[in-house]
Amino acid sequence: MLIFEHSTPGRRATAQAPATTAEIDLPAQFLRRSDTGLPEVSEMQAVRHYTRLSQKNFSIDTHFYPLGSCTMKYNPRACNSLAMLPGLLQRHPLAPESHSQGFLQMMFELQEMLKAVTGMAGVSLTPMAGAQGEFAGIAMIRAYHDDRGDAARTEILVPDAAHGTNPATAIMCGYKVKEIPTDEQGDVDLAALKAAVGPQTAGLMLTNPSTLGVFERNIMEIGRIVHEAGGLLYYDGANLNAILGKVRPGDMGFDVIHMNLHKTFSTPHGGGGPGSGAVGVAERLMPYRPVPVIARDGGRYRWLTEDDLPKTMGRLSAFGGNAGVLIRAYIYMRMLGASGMPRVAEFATLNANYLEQRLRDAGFEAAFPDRRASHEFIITLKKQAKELKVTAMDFAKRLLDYGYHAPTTYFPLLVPECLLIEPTETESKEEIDGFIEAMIAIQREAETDPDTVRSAPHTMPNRRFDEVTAARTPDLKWQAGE
Amino acid sequence: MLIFEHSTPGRRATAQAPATTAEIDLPAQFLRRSDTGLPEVSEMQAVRHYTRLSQKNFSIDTHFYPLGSCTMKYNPRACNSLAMLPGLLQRHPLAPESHSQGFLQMMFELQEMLKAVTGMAGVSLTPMAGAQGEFAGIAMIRAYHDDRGDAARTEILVPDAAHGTNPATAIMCGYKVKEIPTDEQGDVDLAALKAAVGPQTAGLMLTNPSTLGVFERNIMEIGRIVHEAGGLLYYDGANLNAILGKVRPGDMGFDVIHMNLHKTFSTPHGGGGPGSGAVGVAERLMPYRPVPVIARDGGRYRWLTEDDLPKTMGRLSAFGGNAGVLIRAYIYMRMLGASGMPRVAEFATLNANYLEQRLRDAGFEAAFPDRRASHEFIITLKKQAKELKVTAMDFAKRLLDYGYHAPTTYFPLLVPECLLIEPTETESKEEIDGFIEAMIAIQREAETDPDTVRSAPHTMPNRRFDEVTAARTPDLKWQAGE
Amino acid sequence: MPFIPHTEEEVAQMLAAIGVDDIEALFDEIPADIRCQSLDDIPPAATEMEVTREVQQMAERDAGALNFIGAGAYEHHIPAAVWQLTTRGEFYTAYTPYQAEASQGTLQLIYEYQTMMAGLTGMDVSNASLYDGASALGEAILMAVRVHRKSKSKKVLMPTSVHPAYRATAKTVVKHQGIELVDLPIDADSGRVDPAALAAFSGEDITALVIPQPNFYGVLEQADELTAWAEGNGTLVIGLVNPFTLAILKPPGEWGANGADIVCGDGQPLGAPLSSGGPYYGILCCKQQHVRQMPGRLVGRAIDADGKQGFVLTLQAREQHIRRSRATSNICTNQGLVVTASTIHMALLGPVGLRNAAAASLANTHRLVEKAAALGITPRFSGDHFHEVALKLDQPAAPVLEKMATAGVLGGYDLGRDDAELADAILVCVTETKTDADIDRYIDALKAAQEPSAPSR
Amino acid sequence: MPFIPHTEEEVAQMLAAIGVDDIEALFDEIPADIRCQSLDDIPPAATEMEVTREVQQMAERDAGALNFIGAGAYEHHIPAAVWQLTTRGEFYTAYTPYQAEASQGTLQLIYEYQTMMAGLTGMDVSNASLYDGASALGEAILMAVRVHRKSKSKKVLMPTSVHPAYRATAKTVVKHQGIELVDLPIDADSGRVDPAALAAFSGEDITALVIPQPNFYGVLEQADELTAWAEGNGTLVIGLVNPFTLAILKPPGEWGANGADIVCGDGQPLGAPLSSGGPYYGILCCKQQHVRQMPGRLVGRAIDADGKQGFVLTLQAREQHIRRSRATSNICTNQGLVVTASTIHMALLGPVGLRNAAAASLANTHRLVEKAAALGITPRFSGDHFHEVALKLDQPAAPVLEKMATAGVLGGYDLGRDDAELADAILVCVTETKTDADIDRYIDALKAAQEPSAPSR
Ligand SMILES: Cc1ncc(COP(=O)(O)O)c(C=O)c1O
Ligand SMILES: Cc1ncc(COP(=O)(O)O)c(C=O)c1O
Repeated sequence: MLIFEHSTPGRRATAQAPATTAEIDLPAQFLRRSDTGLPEVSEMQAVRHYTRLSQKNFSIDTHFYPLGSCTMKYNPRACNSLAMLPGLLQRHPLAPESHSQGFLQMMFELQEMLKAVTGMAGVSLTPMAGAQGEFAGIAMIRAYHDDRGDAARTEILVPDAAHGTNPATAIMCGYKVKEIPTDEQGDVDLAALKAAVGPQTAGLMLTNPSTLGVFERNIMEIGRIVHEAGGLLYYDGANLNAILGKVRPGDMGFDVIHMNLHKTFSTPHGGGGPGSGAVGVAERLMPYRPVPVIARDGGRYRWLTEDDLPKTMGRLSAFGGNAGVLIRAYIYMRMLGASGMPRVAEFATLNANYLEQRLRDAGFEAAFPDRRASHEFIITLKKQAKELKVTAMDFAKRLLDYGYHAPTTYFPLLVPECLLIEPTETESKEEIDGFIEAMIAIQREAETDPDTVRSAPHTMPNRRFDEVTAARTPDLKWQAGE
Repeated sequence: MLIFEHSTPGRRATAQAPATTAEIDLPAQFLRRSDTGLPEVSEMQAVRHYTRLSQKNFSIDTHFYPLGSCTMKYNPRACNSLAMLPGLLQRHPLAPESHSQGFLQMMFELQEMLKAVTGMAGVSLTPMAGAQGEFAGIAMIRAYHDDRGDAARTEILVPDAAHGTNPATAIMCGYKVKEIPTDEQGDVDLAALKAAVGPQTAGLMLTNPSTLGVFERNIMEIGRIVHEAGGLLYYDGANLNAILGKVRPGDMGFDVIHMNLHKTFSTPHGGGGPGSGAVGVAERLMPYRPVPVIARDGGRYRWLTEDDLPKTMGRLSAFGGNAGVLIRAYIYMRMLGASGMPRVAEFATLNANYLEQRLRDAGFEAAFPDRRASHEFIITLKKQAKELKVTAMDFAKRLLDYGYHAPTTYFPLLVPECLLIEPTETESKEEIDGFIEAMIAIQREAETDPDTVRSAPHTMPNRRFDEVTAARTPDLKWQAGE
Repeated sequence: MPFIPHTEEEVAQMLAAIGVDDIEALFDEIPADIRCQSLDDIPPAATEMEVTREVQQMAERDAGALNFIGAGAYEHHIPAAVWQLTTRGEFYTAYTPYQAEASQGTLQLIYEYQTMMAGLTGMDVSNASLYDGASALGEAILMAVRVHRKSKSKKVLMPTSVHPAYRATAKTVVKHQGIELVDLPIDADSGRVDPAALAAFSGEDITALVIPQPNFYGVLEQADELTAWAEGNGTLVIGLVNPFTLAILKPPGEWGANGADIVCGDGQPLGAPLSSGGPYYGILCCKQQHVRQMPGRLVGRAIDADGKQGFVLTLQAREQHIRRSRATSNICTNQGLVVTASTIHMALLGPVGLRNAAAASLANTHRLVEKAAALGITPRFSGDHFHEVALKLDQPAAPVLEKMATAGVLGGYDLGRDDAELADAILVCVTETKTDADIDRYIDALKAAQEPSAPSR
Repeated sequence: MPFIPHTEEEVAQMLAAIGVDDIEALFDEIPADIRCQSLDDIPPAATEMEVTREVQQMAERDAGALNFIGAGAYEHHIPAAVWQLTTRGEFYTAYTPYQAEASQGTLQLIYEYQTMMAGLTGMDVSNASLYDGASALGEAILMAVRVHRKSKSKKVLMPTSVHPAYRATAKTVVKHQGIELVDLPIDADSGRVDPAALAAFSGEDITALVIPQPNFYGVLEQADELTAWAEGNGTLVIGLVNPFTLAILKPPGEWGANGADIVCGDGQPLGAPLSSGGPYYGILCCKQQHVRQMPGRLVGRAIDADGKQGFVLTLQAREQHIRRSRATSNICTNQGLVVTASTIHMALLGPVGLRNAAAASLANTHRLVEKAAALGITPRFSGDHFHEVALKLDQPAAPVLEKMATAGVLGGYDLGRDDAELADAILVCVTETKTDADIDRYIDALKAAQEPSAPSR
């Protein structure tokens, strides 16, 4: 039932409505005549409705969630309670610096920690998600070339395994996109890269480890090729969890990076956001950082704005980005400390390699059997699809019945019937072993009772949806009187 | 699975353990050698385990909960968030009065509001539940008689419909209990009462409205009888919700009362507690109130202790009772205000009478068909039990499958196969109508498919339990190595 | 090892299963010479207890002043239930609801949000959120250009009464795509768009006109007239609104004859705390016919294999994960959790609660203006205003605001920061959270701050 | 009408169904002459926003001081997860789990609690909680009298080293049942029970002996010796413990040859905030053979109709709702939610976390004692102490504490409040929450407060 279906006209069951007898003394032309359509429910009805709705979700707090490329790991509860302290929630973004030193200090220290762990020269915290970080990064590359009068660079190179945000971002920044193929072992095809670069190359966007779940071994060579052609190297930090504290993007030769703080630094995904896509830059891109940036002058902290960074690629939001998310990342990093950083990569990688090996032992086919898994890896179910007519999607849906969230399916696009599996470092061996057993059980079902798998899930609030009809005649809101 | 079954020896996945290298410099005789048996789990494992456990509960925030005598109404969320403000949580109970004025002011105002709404001369907030309030009240009655040298009073009168805590309390206070029968219409049997009182009577404990769901109409007469015999009148405030702001115990002639703040004043039941059983007294019992009590001297607030009330019945806890519960009640009362108090009784009563009438219209048998329902009422299923072999318990369990918590069953003891139903004022007509439909549907099932009802519930985490075996060989803790 | 559950024994078992000697071996594909040497600049691990105390102290440091700043972020009462429900693990720690069967909670909630936001703005369709109001304005402009294929100019009229940071952000977002944002000046007296300035563009190919309501100065634009102009000129209308005001103000869907084409704004006033500027969320609504050009996620109702109703992400072919370089935007992660809070907030306030809060804000603002008048301070602009107003002082605003802050009152936004001609003006916001005593305190602080400081002895 | 969902139309429908004209008619059985006339003394309704602001201000008024008071309520770090989980609606707003099938969450959690508490105390069985430590001591004494049928004296030895408020509460609880609480004096030097005083009772019919560990002065009692005496004298042992210390101290189940018979205490240090004294919870554990005399709820494992394991309230025949006047106690509502928090707290800390917190408290206390020694201030008692210690000043403690409080340091509990002979002694508690800087601040404040005040000019 929808909240609107609990609504009754004229209900006034609230301690939230301020009493007001004030007339609205505005000219009639400005005034609303129609209803807003908001529901009229009691506080308890709302609480009950949304509490029960919430229970229909899988989440990290309830389920193992091995969603490749998404880094669904534990979100420490202290990050939430501290970010929700009244003093932090009530600070206005335009409060004077005299009333902002506590907040600014945290943000400055966060910038410093992110610089240290990525090896970049400067950081700006303002992008509000990975994709906006990408935008900021590519716009900085553009500002850099433009600033040098290098106007011929019109292309961004993107490996075919890249996340969809990479090409979409390049387009938003006014570039053309050229795809670079992947070789058999999951590395960038060097020959193709060499053939593709040239004076038109503005830069290359790369995730490392890639979304194929392997570390790009030729990264130094790739950097050399792109740099020699005059392009810059962009690092998509979505997979930073795999290498945190083990190898730094700055040391791999990247000029500009974004970090998904909602992945590696464990701020919650919130059912779709908010995140943070903080960017880091090498020395030569420092002038182009998005504003604002936090600086320390003597013992005081202050914002740097367009006045301080006149060549900035610009502003990305009305204020300084998703402060509440940044505070959560700050607290998480402080709890990990220097020694905790490499542990993230180590145990994420251990879990992934263990899980991959055990699945292979059980007969599943790895997409890159000769490679080490990074923090994630790909299983291809093309054999199952062909021989048993049970697809990756069927496995994914059936896993829900076993109490495990599905891995990422059908991404990256170049591996057929793939499951991209990322257990993260915060999962225990016990939980991973349970997942392995479920996969084996489903394989057995696929062989003996394939219909059960094909028609899964069976235990969720809903069965599989008719998405085609839904998209053909979209029903995007409830209509009164339905 | 139990938390212990998630435990792995040697796990150290916590940001909670303070680093310490300190030696324990205490003599060996004092030191522990055995294990504590606490589980070793990661923070995420604990969060996931307890989040999932919680989802196995019915609660006000998820379900209609018409549990007679328990007043399961909406618990405003503001009461929780404000009671959890760091400044309130961090206040030590023995902090000096200079650092306690905010807290004391709230508690003083709560005392004043409770006095006003009950018509009593004084209030003490220290009892930690209804039963402890009863204890305080009966002990005050005893202190009063003792103080007057009236040592012959050895009996407390208790109607047979009374809650179990009433007789149990009288015994703890060193009294004998004499039961008074109820008449056909649900009132106290006056003739029996007259026969029972005498110089041995210390007092009478009464709930009004009684747990039979009706208002005791002869209350003034009862008071006269008991008072003339030299006894005092105790009011069990568990049903105060029914009459809040409509009639006050003080005006009904009660000498001492307790209030279940976790019922009428909406602090949550918490899966079994904590509650608060604040007591109110008439003038003559003022000297015997349990300490501490809060007083205002000029503009300052302070505790009254044994020094101020040398005849106090005593102390009931190490400090001043369940402060966090009291703060929640305070906030609730402030949001209701004077005008909100009678509304509670009005709409609780409206809901109960409507629900009773609709059930009667549907063929259910009311225990007291000639009476008004108070905020609750009793349906007896003795016909169903006899003719269909479907009991009140079967109905109760089957309601769970329909998404409604069961009403109170088999209490009070004198009505066979009874359901004591209390919808409370915060439930909407929509929810009540849904419950009525469920009852009708179950009645139909009882007639056509009784086994389904008898073997209910069918949709809960568990089916019905073998409680007899459980009590015969109690298994009260998990044993390592199970 | 905070948050890492492995015991030594388990690690040994896992390494044995993999067939390597130690964890380090799992990193053997990374070139040795670039391996990270040290992280000395990162402080050592702190326990939750230690960090808690530090952060509490930092939070307290910034707290305590009485805030009268608005300028794009508004202090409102948020019911306690809102964030207690929103931070339930099942909402807080879920991923984007791609697996519909395991995400009905979030999906249904977004569907309800879309319904509420469409109702509030009077538009046909709402998406599931963008990042914030400023970036949503950028996306709205890109969308307008995609929608209005007939218009070739890619010129968009941007009143200077639009929030300066919004203008800057929109420019950042659109500038690489050949779009020109043309300043549309305001009338210096009324504080709203100058009709004469607009008339100058009549007949020109203008892709879209942005109409802020209320505008940055808190002044109400003549939205009907502006929309009528656009309708006559073949120009799309992009409404930029504060959704809180829509309980009282005419919704953009009803402006002019046919309403705005696209509506954007910031959802912050509907349930997001000030929180130093974020997370808030961007609103984007449009007419039905434009929906396939919309950026961001959309939730639709669907039927499952049992014929049972439920909810799914729909029209995904617009999005980057399907359409890649031809997507309507690069947006992926949005501001879902804030939308969750906002939906619950709107349900708890309901139509009357929201209207009363808006009416109380309006009345409080009037009260402050009246009391300021007694000090000889009057509004800078003559246009009608909502709950924000520019006050004109007889001296530069910056030092006055500084003195007020020292006295614990954040007196407003210094309009001189963006426009030297307004250096004597303060933008003040008074919401329903302010009592009469608060307003008196404001007036006292303003009065004291205006007086020449006593010479220090 | 806050919280009341009825519309006028619904009220009319409901009244029509009942067959009355107005709601008032539903109260026609209440005698008219006693109907409530007015509630003028109750303030008018305030909105959530208004109450929020007021309560925030009251909370801030009491906040900010550095606390070194213990004396029965202890400041510890509580992981953020504890109360975020505990206040989930499904725990927070559930009733007592009488309907087992709809309450497996709470029931399993209590079973886990019983297991943890039995493990921590080294006892066979734990109940599901009593109100607090003080009232639990009263119930433990009543239980001992019921259990020890052979003993006719109903005399219970109560050391004067038991918390004074606990002694007062226990007396309130037991005094109506012919039970005599006999003071057992302590040795004025060591601060623990005087063995000679105990020996004086040898051979006498003593029903039970209470052993506090640590005692009120923070001093460790010689629990083994005391238990051995009781075992030799046919006297039951009631252990009164701070469960936090049991990570390090010998659990009562291991005292003497056979351990304590009954154990009580306050669960507050395991996850309950100070919160002005409550809600905390009372611990009650016992040997297996005494379980049917236990007061309070018990959860047991059970098998359902499908043979599946689950949990139920069990042995209910001990309780008032079944046994009425013959129940083991009148307790009904207990402190369930705090037990929920405490169980989660113990799971999050685990054995090592709890031990480290206790060890850090111990070490911090020693540090404070050392630094106080530099001021010439030494412990009042020579016995070993845990994380609480009585310091002896060279002047009355009350004014010193007052001055410290003015300086923002709550310096401890004035032992002169209960015992004039200790008017120069402060009971100080230092937990793991205190840093070296905090301890220095304590010492500085103490030093300043001890000095004679400068004469006021
Ligand atoms: C590889 C990769 N790149 C970029 C992104 C985009 O990040 P965001 O969703 O924060 O915009 C993602 C997120 O899903 C990703 O997995
Ligand atoms: C009628 C009645 N009296 C007394 C009590 C005891 O109150 P408490 O459970 O708070 O001790 C109850 C509670 O269930 C009750 O319903």
